[in-house]
Amino acid sequence: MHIIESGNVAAALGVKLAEAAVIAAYPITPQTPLTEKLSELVDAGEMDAQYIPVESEHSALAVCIAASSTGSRTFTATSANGLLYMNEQLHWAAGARLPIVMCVVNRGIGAPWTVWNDHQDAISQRDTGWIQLYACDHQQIFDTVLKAFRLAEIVSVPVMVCYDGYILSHTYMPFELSDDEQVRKFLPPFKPDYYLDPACPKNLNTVTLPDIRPDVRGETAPGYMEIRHNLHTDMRKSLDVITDIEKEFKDIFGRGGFPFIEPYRVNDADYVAVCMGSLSYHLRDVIDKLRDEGVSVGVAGLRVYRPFPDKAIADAFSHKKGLIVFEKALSYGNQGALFADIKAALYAKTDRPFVRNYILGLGGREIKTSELADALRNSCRPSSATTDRPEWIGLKM
Amino acid sequence: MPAKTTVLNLTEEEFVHPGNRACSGCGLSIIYRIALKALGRDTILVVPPSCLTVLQGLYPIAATQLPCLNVTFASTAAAATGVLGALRAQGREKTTVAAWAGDGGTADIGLQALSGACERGENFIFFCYDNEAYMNTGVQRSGTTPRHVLTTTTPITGKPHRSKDVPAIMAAHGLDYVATASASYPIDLYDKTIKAKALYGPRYFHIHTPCPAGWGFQPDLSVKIGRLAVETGLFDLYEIENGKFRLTGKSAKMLGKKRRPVRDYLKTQSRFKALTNDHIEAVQHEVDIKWAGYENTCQPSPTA
Amino acid sequence: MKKGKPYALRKSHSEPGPGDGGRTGSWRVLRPVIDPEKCIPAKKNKKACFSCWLYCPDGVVTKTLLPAIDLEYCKGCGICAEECPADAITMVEETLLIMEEDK
Amino acid sequence: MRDDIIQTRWHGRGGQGAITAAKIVADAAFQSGYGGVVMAPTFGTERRGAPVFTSLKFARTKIYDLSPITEPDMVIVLDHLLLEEVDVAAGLNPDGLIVINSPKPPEAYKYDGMRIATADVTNIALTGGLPAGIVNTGIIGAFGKASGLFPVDVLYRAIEKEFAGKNGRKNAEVARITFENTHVGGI
Repeated sequence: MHIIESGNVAAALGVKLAEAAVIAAYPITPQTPLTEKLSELVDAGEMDAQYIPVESEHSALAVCIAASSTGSRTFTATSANGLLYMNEQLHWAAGARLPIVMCVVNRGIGAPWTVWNDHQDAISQRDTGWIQLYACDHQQIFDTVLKAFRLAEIVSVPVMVCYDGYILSHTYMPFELSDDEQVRKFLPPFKPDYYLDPACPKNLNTVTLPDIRPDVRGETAPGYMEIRHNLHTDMRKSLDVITDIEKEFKDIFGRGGFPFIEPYRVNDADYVAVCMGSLSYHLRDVIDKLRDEGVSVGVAGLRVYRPFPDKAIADAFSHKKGLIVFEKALSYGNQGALFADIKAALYAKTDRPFVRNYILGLGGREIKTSELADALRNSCRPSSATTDRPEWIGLKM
Repeated sequence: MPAKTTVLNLTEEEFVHPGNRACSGCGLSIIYRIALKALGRDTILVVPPSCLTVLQGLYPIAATQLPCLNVTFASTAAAATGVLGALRAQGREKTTVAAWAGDGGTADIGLQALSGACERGENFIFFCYDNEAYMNTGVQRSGTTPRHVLTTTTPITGKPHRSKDVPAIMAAHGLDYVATASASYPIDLYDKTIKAKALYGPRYFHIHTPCPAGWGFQPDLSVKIGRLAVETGLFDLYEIENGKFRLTGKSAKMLGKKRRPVRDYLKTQSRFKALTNDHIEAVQHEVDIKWAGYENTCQPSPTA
Repeated sequence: MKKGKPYALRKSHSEPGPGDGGRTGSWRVLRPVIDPEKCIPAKKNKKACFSCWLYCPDGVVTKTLLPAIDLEYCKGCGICAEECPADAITMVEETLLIMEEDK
Repeated sequence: MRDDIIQTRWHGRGGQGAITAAKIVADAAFQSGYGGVVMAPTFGTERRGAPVFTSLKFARTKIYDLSPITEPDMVIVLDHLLLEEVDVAAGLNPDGLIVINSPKPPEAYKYDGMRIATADVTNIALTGGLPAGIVNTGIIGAFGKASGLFPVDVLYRAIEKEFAGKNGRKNAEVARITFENTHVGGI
């Protein structure tokens, strides 16, 4: 069944069908309608979940951390400064290996205040040990929420589902709402390997020494570094899990099929525009126009940012002539974080494309189709070379 | 009516393993051990960074025999909320959820989450063990450090500010049960915990917890010094039940009687070294006014 | 760590057990010694007093007619001696006792 | 950029229901076979009473460009007093259409080369039993008539679906009456 709803409602309906049992959230624009919808679903008895209206984002994630540790499927959502206020808890949730799912409705961060979209919030949290998935439209928001729970629970790593504030969160478009039976087939009930239980007392997240140490049975347990190494290796392994899940999802729902890179007219293109979120769809119209002009360019939407699908990127693009990376975030004083990551992914390839970087849309600055077309026309040339620093699009100074 | 709790009928079952890392003579160890006897096995604990984190044990060995979730400093009450949420979702509501935080984790960094959870009426017991400074990090002043006390961040002239009255803050949330207790009166703590356990909603304990290393006294005096705090009327044992204030135990018995001078307590610890005679007089004056208030509003205990 | 067999847990889950801090009896400078002639339950030969058991921070005293102290873990704080209403517990220098035991 | 997209812009005041109106039309468009439908409110901090607008674009195939409309084919104005505050015709394509809730005839408005349609939605809605100021369903009828894009029955069903119970029928009825009483001017 297709319905027309906002991106936030698409996310909420995904959470409902995933049967999250404990939901905690604190309102922040533009995430608010998502949590309003969830509280309404719970209040109306349409969803059997505990909705906990906490007093801060820090507490929202605390509730999820504790509820997940107690064995329940949990969900929260936030944006911008709310995500930053969670920072400590983000690291904690990942270190504790809890399969929490969180929607990050991407918004620029203060100061100065902005409520409009960019990706600085999520990108600035890239090293917290969370998996980051990006959606381009409402169907992907809904689908990615379901995939996120499945993924998180298989690899015991929390997952962020990121989608553009306002551009997707407040926009209405049709999407297919899957039925309970399909979802149940895809997403089995949450069965953690341990949950807080007086019948089997364990003490979670205790102080852990620099070195390894025997446990109560005399068996050598890991130390802090081994536990953190596990997180890293399990995140790398999750790349395979993402691929498997995407296939399973396609088999059941008939949608998707692009675990890491969603290409548009990329196969026969010399140059490829790369970006995350709704911008990759916006660029499709630009690509069509440039193709008509004879520019050999396609666009690739990156669906996974952490763990970084470096091999998929190297395989897909190393034989191209050039990559043009568009980013709504910046590692201040350096360059776009995605740009740096993509360059690193291609470094080992001898015959690699040039990589250029454009920063755009910060704080909701309008992204003009004509400006995207100009940037690509300028960059998609044999004479182009890899840049150190980004160029800015839409800057009025 | 159940038999009166005495040292003789208090359960011998222990919930904390020996050989843990608490300091010798630790006041927290006494109250933790006694209160867990009252909480019983069907309990989940939530603990932020504090001396208890160290007492709890280092990975992979735990000193506490109950399931316990270690959480970030500011999030204790919110985490307890999350445990409760999951227990409700799973129909495991009979399990008691108890949070244990120090004074910093309660009165300072943890206050926002605690206030929010109390406003939401979360069904937990929150124990604040108040050793009146950040002891786990090496005796820095906290929101409950008394005035003039020497700490490593008020090292020469002492803390210039008053302590905050956390039980009063909690009572202002309209809690059904707020109680104080002391490491020196374990049976009083045990009875109050048993009582609190039978109630529903947020319940708050503020427990005076002597700390030999942080307060500057020999470990064998922990119990004696806690007792002096009560006998001088500086720290009072009471309950606020449904808004009704009532002195309990030793404090109730002190109504209408002459109290020991506060000097007897203040001279036992090196942290009070910066107090001048004038300061001591002022502290005595404050205690006298507080107790004059009790004399006006509280009925002497029938057993006193 | 042993190669080959990975540890079952991939996260920090501690299990309850004694002696996390090691044999904390070694922290002791003074050892509590109970005089059965003075100890109230021992003297009366019935359950009584047990202040040492009640106040022991580490739970290393038994509630037996002559209370026993687990010296493996007793940290020697001396609260039991201080709180004993019959002055039945004396804190004795560990070194003296060890020298005596060695004789 | 794509010329197969029909672009409409809905002007109202915060709280007047322009978003709901556009959402209902979005649904009607989708039900009528427009596979690509995107309705995007103005984003930000608009408050009750302040002028707001909503973009609604639809096409036979999926729309990928979600950016706000700058060159609409049609503009719908929920409150004729807005005409004094907002340049509703901004960017409007030549031979575009402006639908206005107004008691005046289309001839009372002069927009060079634009088609004007008016309907006294405020009055029709009141007569139809809606609370004062509820014009966002009536205006759908006026839009339906003036644009000629959707049969009135499709709009009627979309309105009924949006509101629960009796309210749905009442609102849909107001839209039908407005449809019949919309005056479309010549160019």
